This record gives sequence, structure tokens and C-alpha cells, in this order.
Amino acid sequence: MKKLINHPERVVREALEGLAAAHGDLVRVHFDPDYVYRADAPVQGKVAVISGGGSGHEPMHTGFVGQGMLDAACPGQVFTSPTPDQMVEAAKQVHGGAGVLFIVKNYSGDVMNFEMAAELLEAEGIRTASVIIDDDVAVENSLYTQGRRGVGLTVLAEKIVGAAAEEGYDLEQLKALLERVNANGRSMGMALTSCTVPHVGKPTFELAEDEMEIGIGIHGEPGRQRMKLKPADEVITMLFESVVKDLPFQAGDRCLLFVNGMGGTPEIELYIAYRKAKALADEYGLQVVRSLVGSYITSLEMQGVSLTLLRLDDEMIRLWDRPVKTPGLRWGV
Amino acid sequence: MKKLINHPERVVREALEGLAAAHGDLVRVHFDPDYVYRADAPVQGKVAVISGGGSGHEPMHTGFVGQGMLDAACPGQVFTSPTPDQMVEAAKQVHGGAGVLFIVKNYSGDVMNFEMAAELLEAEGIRTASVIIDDDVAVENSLYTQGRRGVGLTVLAEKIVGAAAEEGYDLEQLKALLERVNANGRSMGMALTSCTVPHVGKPTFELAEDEMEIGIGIHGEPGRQRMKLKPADEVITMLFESVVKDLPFQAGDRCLLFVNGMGGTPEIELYIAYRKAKALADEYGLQVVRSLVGSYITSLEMQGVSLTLLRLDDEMIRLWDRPVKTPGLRWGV
Amino acid sequence: MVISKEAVLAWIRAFAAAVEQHKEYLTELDAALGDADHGANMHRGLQAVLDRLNGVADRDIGTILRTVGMTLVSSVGGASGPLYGTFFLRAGTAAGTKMELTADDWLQMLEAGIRGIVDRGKARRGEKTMLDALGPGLDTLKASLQEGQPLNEALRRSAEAAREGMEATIPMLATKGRASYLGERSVGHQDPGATSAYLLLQTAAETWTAGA
Amino acid sequence: MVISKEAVLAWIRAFAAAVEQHKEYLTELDAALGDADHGANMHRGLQAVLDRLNGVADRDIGTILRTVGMTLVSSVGGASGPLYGTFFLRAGTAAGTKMELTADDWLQMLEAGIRGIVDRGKARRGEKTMLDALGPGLDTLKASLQEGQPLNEALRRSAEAAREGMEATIPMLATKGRASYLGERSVGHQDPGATSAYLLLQTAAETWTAGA
Ligand SMILES: Nc1ncnc2c1ncn2[C@@H]1O[C@H](COP(=O)(O)OP(=O)(O)O)[C@@H](O)[C@H]1O
Ligand SMILES: Nc1ncnc2c1ncn2[C@@H]1O[C@H](COP(=O)(O)OP(=O)(O)O)[C@@H](O)[C@H]1O
Ligand SMILES: [Mg+2]
Ligand SMILES: [Mg+2]
Ligand SMILES: [Mg+2]
Ligand SMILES: [Mg+2]
Repeated sequence: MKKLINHPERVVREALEGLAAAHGDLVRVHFDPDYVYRADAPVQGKVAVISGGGSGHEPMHTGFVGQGMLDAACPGQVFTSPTPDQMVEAAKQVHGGAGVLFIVKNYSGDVMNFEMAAELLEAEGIRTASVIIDDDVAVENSLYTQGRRGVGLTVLAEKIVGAAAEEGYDLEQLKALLERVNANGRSMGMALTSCTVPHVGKPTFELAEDEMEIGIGIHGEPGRQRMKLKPADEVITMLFESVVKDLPFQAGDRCLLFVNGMGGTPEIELYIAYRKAKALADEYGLQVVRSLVGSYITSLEMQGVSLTLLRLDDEMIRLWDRPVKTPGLRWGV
Repeated sequence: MKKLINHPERVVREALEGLAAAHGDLVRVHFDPDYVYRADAPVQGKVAVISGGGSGHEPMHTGFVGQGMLDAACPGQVFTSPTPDQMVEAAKQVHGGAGVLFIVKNYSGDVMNFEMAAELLEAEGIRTASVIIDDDVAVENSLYTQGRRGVGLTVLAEKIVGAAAEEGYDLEQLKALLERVNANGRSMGMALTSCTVPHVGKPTFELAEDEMEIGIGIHGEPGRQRMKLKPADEVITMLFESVVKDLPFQAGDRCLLFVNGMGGTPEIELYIAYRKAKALADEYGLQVVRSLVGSYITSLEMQGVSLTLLRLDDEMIRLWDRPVKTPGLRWGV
Repeated sequence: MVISKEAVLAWIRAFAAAVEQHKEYLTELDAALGDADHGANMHRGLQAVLDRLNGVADRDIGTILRTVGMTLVSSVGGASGPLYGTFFLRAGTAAGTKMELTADDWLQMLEAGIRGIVDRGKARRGEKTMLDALGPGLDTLKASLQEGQPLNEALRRSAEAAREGMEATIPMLATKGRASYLGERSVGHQDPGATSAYLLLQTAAETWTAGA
Repeated sequence: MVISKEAVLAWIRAFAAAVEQHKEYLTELDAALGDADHGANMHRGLQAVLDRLNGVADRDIGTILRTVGMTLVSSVGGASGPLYGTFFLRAGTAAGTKMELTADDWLQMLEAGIRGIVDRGKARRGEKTMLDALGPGLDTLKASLQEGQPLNEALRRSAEAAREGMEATIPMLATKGRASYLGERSVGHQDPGATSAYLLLQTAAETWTAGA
């Protein structure tokens, strides 16, 4: 295992220490339980937006804490959901009297831990609402599974809902908005290489030198299909068609097109992927009015990409463009 | 070779097409000769700041074109210097009547090609000035070599000088500022894995599963020393001590600390690296007043990090904080 | 025969030791079906439990088990944290302030714990989860006691049924948890959660029948 | 014997063919010492030259070679682009409007071209660069002609000297270009630029002495 770490058990803690040291102007880090929160929290009268999940997907979620996005993020161990006490303590730290919105990715562990946290907070008189993000179209038989996983759309949802919270939306409005974002976004990813979980020490799965995995999850969960490596344009076409047909997106729809790197993908390849995805969107008559290209929701050092398409309305566009000031995403301020 | 590409010979071209498609609000791309330029160029009366170099280091340089940073960037083939006609055409496209400043990394190819471009432009009556960035302390015997290579400091230099150009500094002032930045910054990098140049198809060098290369260049040039993989804190200490002793940095110096990923490094490892670098800076009595953590000057999919330390003065701090609006670096706007 | 508070503590310690011993194995199973962390998760949680166990060793069995549950909830994470946490919280609540347990107490605690897992995880038996080891363990315990078997024997049979249940997960299609994303590819692998659940009932049987 | 314009065109084509043939080899040499692109760089440049060569085939030798130089400058990049580009630009300037070359013309063109490389790259012989093949090639050409050898023989000897110079780069320590970063580790590898430079003189000899 080739990693620039000190010890597999200290990866999450030390990275959080580094985050605190680098971005003390934007965020604070609390340890035991671990959570990252806005330097200016609590913002009185504002709904606190909190997310969290296993670590190893950075910058998501800890890198998205700050003005215009998350009030707090609760990082679990690598690829392991955080525990309810983290969400409970984070919520108490940041809530400004207007309730707490949990953004939860659809993994059984995440859902159960956030659910326990919500129960504990309600018992203490803090109002909560939760929305589960499940945008991964790779999961086809979702009736017979935990359902679709939460992947790339989570980044866009946190930005849009974070901006709305900053504008003063109340808990019900935010929940409705978040459900609308979730209903209008779809994603799918692929991997060229596996990642290696630090405490495991070897690759989660093996891919031959000429193979790739289509429909991979963000924890190295196997995807729809393992197949021979193909040219980028063919790979992107497979992802795009699965995504676009699912909603389905319609000619004329205004969209945000998000090409995401899985952590070990060079940026030059992301733009090759974007080029093809944009050409396909044009073919389908979609209007790509906003874009995001970069490694925002990752799987450690995995090489690969995911595509996310979000159908936008005027409100979402306005909120997307609002200022955001976090370690991982920043503009307008 | 596992890459998300269509054909090794089309990598640069297609990535540029993707960049144009994704960031049409910020940049334009010209082909044959290839260069990326500000959407609002030329800015009348402003010195045009132009950089360039081999591709494969993205976001540098093409991702740093935009308000407050570069007016144009000239991308060569992967790891190959651009050609003079690119710089000549780019300069003609963006120059606003106040001359052109070339930011050149110290590689024989880059230096010679920019030199030819400068000669051709002077012959056409366009004033140019060039500064060569050479911050890589890994090159110890610089009397007997091409001299130190230009690495991480280039990113900081482009930001600071780009902001000054935006403020209206003239060509002489910008050249002096750029030389001051270059004189006050030092870097060193290391690699856990090699990169693979697309048209070569196999890794540039081989490292055993338990080896790393200290003092690597950004093209897979071998470094100071190949050694057994060590814990992150020891690796960062080696880099930091080489960097800090070289200038040398002194207790009380105000610094910008830049931890850079080489392209395939997960962000969680960058923060583990930052944590140690910051602790060492504290030990040396340096005041880290600004930070940058991320993969900004990369070597395709290479795993590894580099450290850059820049001694700041009031002017540099002010310019660092000025708004920047490029695909790869953005704040304040 | 009754199960003393000391025996309950010994069981928890034995469970922690068994998970420690099989940590790599549990993780390997999870690598085939999920995200390769079940061994690490359970181990981390049970080490935290051991750290806190002495502090409540003088208290009643309900308090002890609820402490185990709360500690697991706040240290395991993932799916198994809330599930095992809820199991011990509910089992502890069922035990109340007792200082020793009869066969029937244990039966009711196990039943309450398993019901907690179902409430939390919304899975049923046959979905390739820990329930497929715990369920048969509970059924067999109940049947053996109704048949009039001594507790010793009932515990042994319960553990044996859990082992069979664990093995029976191999041909199952997973429809809950991460393994469900594998679809058909989940067939042919043993469920890690069912494996740790077997260890839970196996260490109970072993600890409580030792010397008997 | 004179070198016709057609022979000059044939030389350029032969150089392009030789580089194409040894593309992988040149890149391998550059992988050991530099950044593994010398073969690709030279090949890309010479393909661009071939594309443009027919368009100037009717012009004088100076125009032809300056076109080769400008094309290399604007298509090779790296260190070898400006260096080989300058070589051909200067050699073309020395050739002027001639339509055929004497032995002495070629000697002066080679000398001018090499001086261009030195002006541009600021290297001297012995630094493990293309100069270490070109320099001996020039010296031997000059000496052979002064000795009164016919051009055929002088060209053969010149190419042979370039080959020896290329091989002599193996034990050298690089102090220019990317290879210089290797320090002691540059010793033991043949310089890629010296290798392509040998091909330049070797194809000249081969083309111009064919049938002679
Ligand atoms: N909804 C559920 N109900 C019951 N057991 C479940 C459920 N989801 C997952 N499990 C169990 O949890 C185990 C996985 O636990 P673990 O690997 O620690 O968590 P995670 O899946 O979050 O990584 C599975 O093997 C399965 O037995
Ligand atoms: N300053 C110089 N003078 C003469 N030749 C040089 C100089 N620098 C580099 N070279 C030659 O260029 C060759 C490398 O060319 P190439 O690989 O195409 O460019 P780059 O080094 O930019 O990748 C070296 O092998 C060497 O012979
Ligand atoms: Mg997990
Ligand atoms: Mg090169
Ligand atoms: Mg797991
Ligand atoms: Mg080279």
C-alpha cells in the first residue's frame, strides 16, 4: 500500500488536524466526537445544514463547510458512516434556533446513524428534517436493494440548499427544495483502478490492466458491469445515456453538467470527459447552463470519473450562483 | 496504460476543447497554434501576463487564465514545451498596448522557446520581459546543471503577478515583482508512484512497492534520492528542512505554505501533509499567514506531494488576497 | 443454572476477543460483499466497549448492556454500529436491573434485541444479513427450552443454529445493505454481519457453558 | 561531385524516415535520461516537415532548409525544437539561394547550423548533448576535405565520427538539459539528442553517397 500517511488508524484524525490548521479562517474542528463546523457558527435564526458520511471522499463533506454551504460536517472513519453522537454534538454546536436539516446519502449505515441522531435531537427539543440523496442510476433493481446510492448529486445539493439556508429559507422550505434537487438529479460513475482502504492495506477489488468497472459506487462497491477498457468517448457515452434516460431528461431542459474525478484522475482526463459529455448533451438538446469539473466527491486514490446531470429551474440557478466560501468550493466572495 | 482518453495524440487537443466547453464564460481557446486566453482580452492599457509549458500539469497553466491571473497560457504537448508561434500568436491576441510579461519555468526547452518568441515579438515591435522561475531546491548542484527547475512557486507567482497586472503595474514593476517572488520562494517534491506519458504508454520510471523518490521533478525526472517509503511525517520533514534551510527562512518570517498534490494524490493525504508542514513551520518560528492546499501543479496521475514556502511582504499579501477568477483558482469574485 | 453478571461480562469480553481474532476474516468477507470494513468496525467498537466495561462492572446487567449498546452506537459507525448498538440497548432494557439471568430472561433479551435490529434496519430474514444468523439462533433457543432442554444444551444448539444460518447466507441474494448493490454477484459469499452475529451467540454459549 | 537540391530533399525525407524507424528507441533513451518524449517530439516535427516539403520543393536550398527549420520550431517544442530549428534556419541562411551544394558549401552550412545550436542552447561539447555527435561530425568532415578526400568519403567519415561521438556520450555526465538533473545517474546512458543528431549526419552520408 503506497500512501502518504503515518498510520492507518490516524488518517482521519490527522487530516482533520490539517484541515483545521489550513483553514482556520473558515472552519473549526471539534474532536471526540469529530465534526467540522463553520467558524462563525451558530448563525442565529438560520437553519443549520449538516451532512456527513464516511471519510475518504474529500473534499466532500468536510471541505464544504462554510458560508453558503454546510454549517457542519460529520466525518466517519474511512468509508464508514459517522456515529449519531457526532451529528448530535455538531447540531448542538451550530444550530441557530431554526432547526437542523440533515443531508444523508443513501447507504444503510448513514441512514440508520442519522436516524438515531434525529431521534436523540428531537428528544432534546431540537427540530430536525432529513432528506436522503439517491441519485446513482447504476443501481437498477432498486426495489430489491437498499435503493439507489447517494453520489455526485450530493455536492450540488449541498451547494444549492446551503445557499438557500443562508438566504433564510425555513426548515420546511429547505426540505422541499432538497427533495426537488434530489428528484431532478441523476449520476453514474466508473473506475479504472481500485482504491485501497488504509486499514485494509490492499485494493478493495482487482481490475486487470485492460479492464474497467462501469457503475461503481464511491466505496469501491462493484458496479453494473466489468468490461474491457474503452476509449473515453465510449465510456462517457455509456454513463451519459444511462443518466439521461433515467429521469428522463428532455430536449430543452436547462441542466448543470458535473464531471467528477474519483480522486486519482488527472484533470486533463476530466476535461476530455467533459468535452464528450457536453457534446452528448448538445445532441440531446439539453441546455447546459452551468458546469462543474473537478474532483469533489472522491474514493481515495481511485482513478475514474462520474457524471451528474441536474435539471435546473430558475430558483436552483439563482442559488447555485450565490456566493460560497468553503475550503473545497468557493466563488463570489 | 490505464487512462480515460481516446488517443494519446489527441489528449491535449481534446482537453482544451473540454476546457473551452466548460468555461466559456472565463476563457477562450484558440487552436493551431494552441493557446487559451481571457474571454475579455485584450484589456486595454494592461500588461499581458502569459505563461505556458508542457501539458500534463493541469490546472497549471491553462486553468489559471482569467481575471486577476494570466491573460493567456500556451500548452505544449504532454511534458513538452510549447513552440514560439504559440506564444507569439497568444501575445498578439491579448496584449493591450503595455507590453507582455512571460513567466517561464526553468527547463531548457521552455527557456529556449520563450526566448525565440520574445525575439520574434520584439522584431514586431511588441515589448516583452521574461522571468525564469527556478524554485526547486532538489537540484543541489545547480552550477553544473540547467539550474533549478521551476515548480510549485509558479502557481503562487502567477497569482501574485496576475493581480498586480490587473491593478495596473507596468512591465518593469511586474518584472521586478516577479523576480522578488522568485527570490523568496522555494519548493521540493516527492513521488510515491510514477506517471505515464500517454504516447509512451508505460510508466516513466519504476518504483518498488516500498520505495519513494525524494526531490522528483514535475515530469518524472528522477530526484535527489530513491529510498524506502517512510511515514508521512518523516517525508514532510525531509522536504520541509530542505526548503526552509535553502533560502534560508528565518524565525518571524511571514510565509505562504503551499502543499501541492501531484495529480493522483487523494486530498485526505494532502491535509495529513499540511498538518506536519504547518507544525514544522511553527517550530521554526515562521508565521504561516496564508495557505494553499490542493493539486495545482501536477504530473498527470503521479501520486506524491510538493511543498512550497514563499516569504511574503505586505505587497505580496495584498496581491495574494485580490480577487481571482479562473477555472482553477477563484476567490473574491 | 443461571447466568451471573460476571458471566455476562465474560461473554462481552469473549465476543470482543473473538472479533479481534477474526478481524481480518470479517473484513475479507466484507471486501467480497461490501466495503471491507466490518472487521475494523466491530473491533474498534468492542475495544471501546472494553475500555468502558470496568467502569460499569459493579452495576446491574441492564446498565452494563445498555452501556455496551451506547458505546457501539458511538464508536462503530456504518450499518453494524446502529444495529448491534440497538441490539444491546434493547437487550439491556429487557434485562432491567437484574443481577443474574434465567434461561427465560436470556430468551426474552435475545428476542428484544433482534426486534431492535429489525426496527432499525427494516430487513427480514433471508436478505443475507446478521438476522440470518440471529433468527435461527433465537428460534432454536426457544424450541430447545420449550422441549425442556437444559440451558447449557439450549445455548449450544442455539449457537449451532446460528452457525448454520451464517453458512446459509452463502447462496443467498443480498437485498439489504451494501451487498445488495452486487445483485447476482452477491451469491456465493458469506455475509460478514451474519458471521459476527454467529460469534456473538457462539461466545455466549461457550462462555456460559464452560465447565458445565 | 555536388549535392543537388533533390538530394537535399531526399536527405530530409531520409532523416524523417530514420527518426520514424527509431522513434521508440529515441524515446526509450529519453526515458532513462529525461522525460521520454524525444522520439515523439522529433517524429511529430518531421511529419510536419514532410507535409510542407512538397510546397517548397521548387525553391532554392536555403528556402527549403529555412522552411524545415521554421516548421521544426513551430511543431517540436521541448529543447530539441528550437535547437534543430535553429540548426536548419542557420544552415539554410548559409546555403542562400543555391540550387546545388559543393563540399565546401555543406561544410559551411554544417558549421553555421552547429553555431546556431550553441548560440541557442549555450552548451559546449562534453555536456552530453547533440553537440557531442555533431561536433565530431563537423571536425571530421573538415579534416577529411582538407586532407583531400572526395566528398563521398568525407561524408562517410563524418557520419562515422558522429556515431563515435554519440556512443561517447554514454560515460559522460550531463550538465545541460533535463538529463543534468540526474547528476551521477546520467552516466551510463546514451544521449537521445546525440542519437538523433547522428541519424541526421548518417542519413546525409547515406543519401548523398548512394550509388557513388
Ligand atoms: N438493514 C440491515 N439489517 C440488518 N443487517 C444489516 C442491514 N444492513 C447491513 N446489515 C449487516 O451489516 C453488515 C455490514 O456491516 P458493516 O460492514 O460494519 O457496515 P457497512 O455496510 O456500513 O460498511 C452486513 O454484512 C449485514 O449483515
Ligand atoms: N542546451 C542544450 N544544448 C544542446 N542540446 C541540448 C540542450 N538541452 C537539451 N539538449 C538536447 O536535447 C535532447 C532532448 O530533447 P527532447 O527530449 O526533445 O526535449 P526535452 O528535453 O525538452 O524533453 C537532449 O538529449 C540533448 O541532446
Ligand atoms: Mg462501511
Ligand atoms: Mg519534453
Ligand atoms: Mg462494511
Ligand atoms: Mg525529452
